[in-house]
Amino acid sequence: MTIVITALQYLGYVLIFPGFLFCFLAGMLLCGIDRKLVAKMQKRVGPPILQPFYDFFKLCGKETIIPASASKTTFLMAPLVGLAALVVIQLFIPVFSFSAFSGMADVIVILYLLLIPAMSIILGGAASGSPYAGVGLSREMVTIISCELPLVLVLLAVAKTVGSAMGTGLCFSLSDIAAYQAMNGSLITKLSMIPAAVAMLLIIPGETGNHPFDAAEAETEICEGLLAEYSGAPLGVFKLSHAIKMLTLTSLFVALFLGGLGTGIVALDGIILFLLCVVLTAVSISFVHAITARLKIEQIFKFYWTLVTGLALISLVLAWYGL
Amino acid sequence: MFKKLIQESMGKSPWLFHINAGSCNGCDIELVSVLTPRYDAERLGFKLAGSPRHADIVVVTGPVTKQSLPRVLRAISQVPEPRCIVTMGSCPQSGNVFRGSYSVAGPLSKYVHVDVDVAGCAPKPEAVIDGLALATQILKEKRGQMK
Amino acid sequence: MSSVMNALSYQHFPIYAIMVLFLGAFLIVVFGGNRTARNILALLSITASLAFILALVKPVMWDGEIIAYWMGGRVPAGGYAIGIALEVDALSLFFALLVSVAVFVSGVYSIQYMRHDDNEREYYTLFLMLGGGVMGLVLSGDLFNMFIMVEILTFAAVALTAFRNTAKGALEAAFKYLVVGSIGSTCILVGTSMLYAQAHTLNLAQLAQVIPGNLNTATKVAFALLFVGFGTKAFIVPFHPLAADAHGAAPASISVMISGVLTKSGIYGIIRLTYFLFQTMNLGTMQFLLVFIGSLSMFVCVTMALAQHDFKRLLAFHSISQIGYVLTAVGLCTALGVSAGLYHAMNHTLFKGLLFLAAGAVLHETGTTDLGKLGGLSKKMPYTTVLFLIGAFSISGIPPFNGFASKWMIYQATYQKAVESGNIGFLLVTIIALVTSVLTLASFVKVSQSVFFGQLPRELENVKEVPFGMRFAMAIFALLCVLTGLFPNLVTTYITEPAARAVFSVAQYIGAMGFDASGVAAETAVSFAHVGVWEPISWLLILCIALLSVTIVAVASKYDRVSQCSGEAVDSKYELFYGGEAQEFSQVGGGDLFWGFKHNWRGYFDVMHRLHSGVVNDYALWAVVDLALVLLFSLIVL
Amino acid sequence: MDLPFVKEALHQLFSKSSCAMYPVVPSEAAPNYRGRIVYHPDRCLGCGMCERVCSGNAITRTVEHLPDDQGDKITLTFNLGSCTFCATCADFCSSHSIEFTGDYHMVATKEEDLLVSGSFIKAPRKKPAAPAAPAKAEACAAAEPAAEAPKPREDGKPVNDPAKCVYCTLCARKCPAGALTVDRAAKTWTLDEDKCVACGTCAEACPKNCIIM
Repeated sequence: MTIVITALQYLGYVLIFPGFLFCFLAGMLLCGIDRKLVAKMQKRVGPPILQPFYDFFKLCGKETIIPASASKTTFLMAPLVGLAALVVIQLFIPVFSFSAFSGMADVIVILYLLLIPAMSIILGGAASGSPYAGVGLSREMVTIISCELPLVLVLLAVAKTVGSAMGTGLCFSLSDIAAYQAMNGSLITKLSMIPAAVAMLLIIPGETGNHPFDAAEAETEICEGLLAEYSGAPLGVFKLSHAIKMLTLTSLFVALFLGGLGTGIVALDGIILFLLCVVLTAVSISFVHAITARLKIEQIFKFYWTLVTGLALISLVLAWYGL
Repeated sequence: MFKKLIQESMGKSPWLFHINAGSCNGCDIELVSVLTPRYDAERLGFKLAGSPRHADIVVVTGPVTKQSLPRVLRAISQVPEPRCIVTMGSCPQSGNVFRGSYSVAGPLSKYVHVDVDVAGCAPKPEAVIDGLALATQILKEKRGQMK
Repeated sequence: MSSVMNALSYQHFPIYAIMVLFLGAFLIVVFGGNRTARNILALLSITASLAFILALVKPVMWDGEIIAYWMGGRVPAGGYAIGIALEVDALSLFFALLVSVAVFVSGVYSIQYMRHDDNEREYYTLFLMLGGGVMGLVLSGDLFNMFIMVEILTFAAVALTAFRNTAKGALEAAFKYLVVGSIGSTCILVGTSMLYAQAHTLNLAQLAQVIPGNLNTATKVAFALLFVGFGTKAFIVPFHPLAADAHGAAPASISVMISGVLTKSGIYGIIRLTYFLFQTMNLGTMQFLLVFIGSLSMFVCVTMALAQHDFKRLLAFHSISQIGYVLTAVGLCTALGVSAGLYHAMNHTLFKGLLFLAAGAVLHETGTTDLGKLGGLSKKMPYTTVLFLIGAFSISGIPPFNGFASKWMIYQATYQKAVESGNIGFLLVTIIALVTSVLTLASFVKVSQSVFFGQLPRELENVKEVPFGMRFAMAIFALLCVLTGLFPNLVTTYITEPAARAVFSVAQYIGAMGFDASGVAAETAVSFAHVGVWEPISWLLILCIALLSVTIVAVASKYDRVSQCSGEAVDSKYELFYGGEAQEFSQVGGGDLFWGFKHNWRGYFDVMHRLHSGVVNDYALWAVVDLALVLLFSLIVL
Repeated sequence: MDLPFVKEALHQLFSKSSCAMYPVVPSEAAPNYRGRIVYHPDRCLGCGMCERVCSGNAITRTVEHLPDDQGDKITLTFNLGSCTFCATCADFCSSHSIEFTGDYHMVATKEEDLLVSGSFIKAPRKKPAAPAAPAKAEACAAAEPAAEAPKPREDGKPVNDPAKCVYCTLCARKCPAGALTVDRAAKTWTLDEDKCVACGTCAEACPKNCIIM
């Protein structure tokens, strides 16, 4: 009996909070708020906040065309795998002190799990056989490479800071990081973590593929790149994945740097998390979107491997010497 | 209920795919100006899509030259149903000043069913918005007819 | 009766495992005229070898017994080992396990793969000799036998590299391999004889007892010679260009052997040399040497791989890159590090074998491995594509495949080492390892795009899926990749930890042979505490639930109601969206796929391009320079 | 790195949008905007000048002979779907019967919706030698000399054929030297011979081909 209840509880985690339903609603709202904010900053009215929902449902009602040169299974399954993988990552990220499954993976694992959605979109695009997807794939991959180095440095800096404070040397576990912050306040208050937090803020749009780091999906140049051949529901799932990715990365930021703000009540924590995600999205995605033009792919690479890596490196060195 | 939701959404997020079939760029500029802060079609859900596979509404400008005709038809055929074809400006409707040229294959309505014509040379952005709104209504009807 | 029982005692299994391979080679020369006989003989000998090794797992690995076997019962007399000895501890057995699995799968694959080649008899003879050579090397208990085996395997490998001598570059590759391989073998021979002159013994255990306390210039020189010699076998930087040529030219089943087995013999030699014979690994400088060379191999080779436009050459560079991981992890001299390194060595054998077999399958069906000429094979070869993707995900370290588990342990180990030693340099190694991993992913994305996805060239319209035998061989590797990735705890507990523990049990190693181990520090306390958290099974379970629910929702909302091309009818609706120009095939060049990355690194790539001249003289020079540097290093720091 | 829009983005976040909110707030076209064509058939002379000057071939003029000498029914159709809205027709229209309005809303689902047309009946021209009308014989006789086709002048200057002329004033407008004066009300056509340079523009411009050089 208890097993059944536990199973139902975990199923609830997966399906409702912080799983699918939360991801779907929060991610889509986040995406809508982002679009609204960008429009505001560009002196526009902007779409309604529910616009991503409309887009998603509309795409569900469209015909799905499979190109003759595509491999059908990969083409259709890739979006679903990507979506499922993203939701699982979201499950692994603690919501302040509440963590459904966060005891099962640490930050390095998260780093690698984040590659699965990216791989799913890459393979899906490649499976369509479109030459535009070929170009998009190359750019997507270079963007991933660009973001990887600074992200690694940020994660190592956090691990080192928490680890040396807890006396274990290093600490990769997300739940330990959350527990540490719950006791000692947010990590962002530490001097050594400020450059890392800034670097992380700059990494978020790159990882999600948002403007100006969206060379991989440049709709005006390479016809949305990897998504060029997708239509209908699979495209909608990719758009949904993109929205959830924004949520995932911002909540990863919250888990890494803004922990300890929770109240202990799960429902309230969820709302606080969402609000923090909105603020982070506003700063790191919308604001950056509004003030920049799209970068070329080699500029993206240069930007991440010089400026952002530099910031993260400063943070790591500061953390190393215990500041 | 889900069907209703889809149909409602269909009217709220039409994505455009713009085909320049030999246009002088006048209409193209006006179409882009629809998306500028002044007119901001995005608040109605309009968005320029990069690929015909993503589009709901195909906007054709230009007199449909012989070079572009197969590509135009190809791109239109790749738009998933339900779709709506809008001709923008006088050229695709009749050929306008290019009518009778050896290189013009238009008008477009000879080859595909055109849903909405937006006249003007080039049409005012408001007229484009009107035309797209009309196209969106047609789109919704078409969605309703789909099984 | 008792003699039969005695002969069946597992004490004899190591020599059986070696001898069945050599016996098979001999019998194939004699009776191999008939294809069926040849295949049966080859399969029998590789299966027998695998069975013998598997039978040894329980006593040696799990019970911790060290088998000391004196050939012909010639036990040491007067304190000096005269006879030929085999000594099998968990480390030897670990490598023997890799060898026997790789030989087995490669042999199964060869039956279909080599069907259309001439001289199949010679192929199997050389193949089994190569396998037997590596098996003998890792199970051998004395240094001179190791040299003999190195010679056997080197020449078998050279001959097999040139096996398809009608192919472009095969003879050239074999010649390069021969030249530099001979330099390496000579180094081992000279080093061995110098050690013999100093220690008056060739037995590994006895050398390990005698040498560490009595280091002099001669032994230091011998160390450098042996190190470079085994380095040549492992193809670590600066010997990596040879691997590229050799893999590119050799049949795929031999590439599996060279990359999965032969390089491991080099790693095994280096471990034996540094941890056992000289016991120098507790020196920070020795750790630096290994970690430095490892990191260099890791990074240089992955960037070289990114620039390749031949499937097998690309895999070859990755092979060395992964060996770099292994060497780095082993060089950390921590329990976690060695365990991680061995784990990665095992995974490398599995996934690189799988990838080479996939490359072979593509070559078998299309006749080319040029990335620029391939494309869109996923529709024609679906099984190969799936198997290749499993291999690609494994090597790129995508969870939950095995590459992730071992790489993740390597990151943990390097970072832990950095924290424990307070040396920020090890942190750099962690970062290099992580970046290398994502670059690996990038180059496999390139392969999957250029070979299996993308557009199908018209010349490849008639390509078919490979025969079942080849798919079966690949499936074995793929299954092992998935299993070792899903159960990292079981793998570490039952396979790599005993082997890693053996690395730190020098005293037992010496004692098992009957020598006095009192001068050697006893087994270091080995702690395998994992720093990180990763439960692949739970993850997979949650992923499955998530995927299931997504799929149910998707299917319920008519996600699968799609329109697709029916029959042969050509409809522009189902064609790709692009200009519709006359040429049917437009593809981003395989070599230049990651332009954005390479543009920023063009200085580096220019230098690399110039260094890898492809001239054998240069590579020989590199070998000599490397030898000189290691010599200098060992003279200074030892 | 140059980020010139940081301040603006922040400022605009909290300021009112510059959006015109078109469908909700109706929008007037700018003055002199050339939108939908309004055709006034009651003013039209049916000269066909507009049709000739139209670059987009948007104007079609159909003439329908009505039975019983009721005259001609002249229909002008303006296809907005072919129009460049250059207003040349309006410029050339001597009777101001073509008008461009500020109505830009030209959206249609059918091509027919984009047609603007109008027709009028032109009274039948009085036949010069109409035996059935003796009451007008004198008038005819008075006009008789003029009804003769005029001879070309020897000095190359234009001569008007009053029988054909509708006094549309186009020649006067076109005359680069200002030598022609046409009074529509009085139906007079006068040439200032001192000013005339005999360039032939009037003859080319004449929609009725009634000027002979």
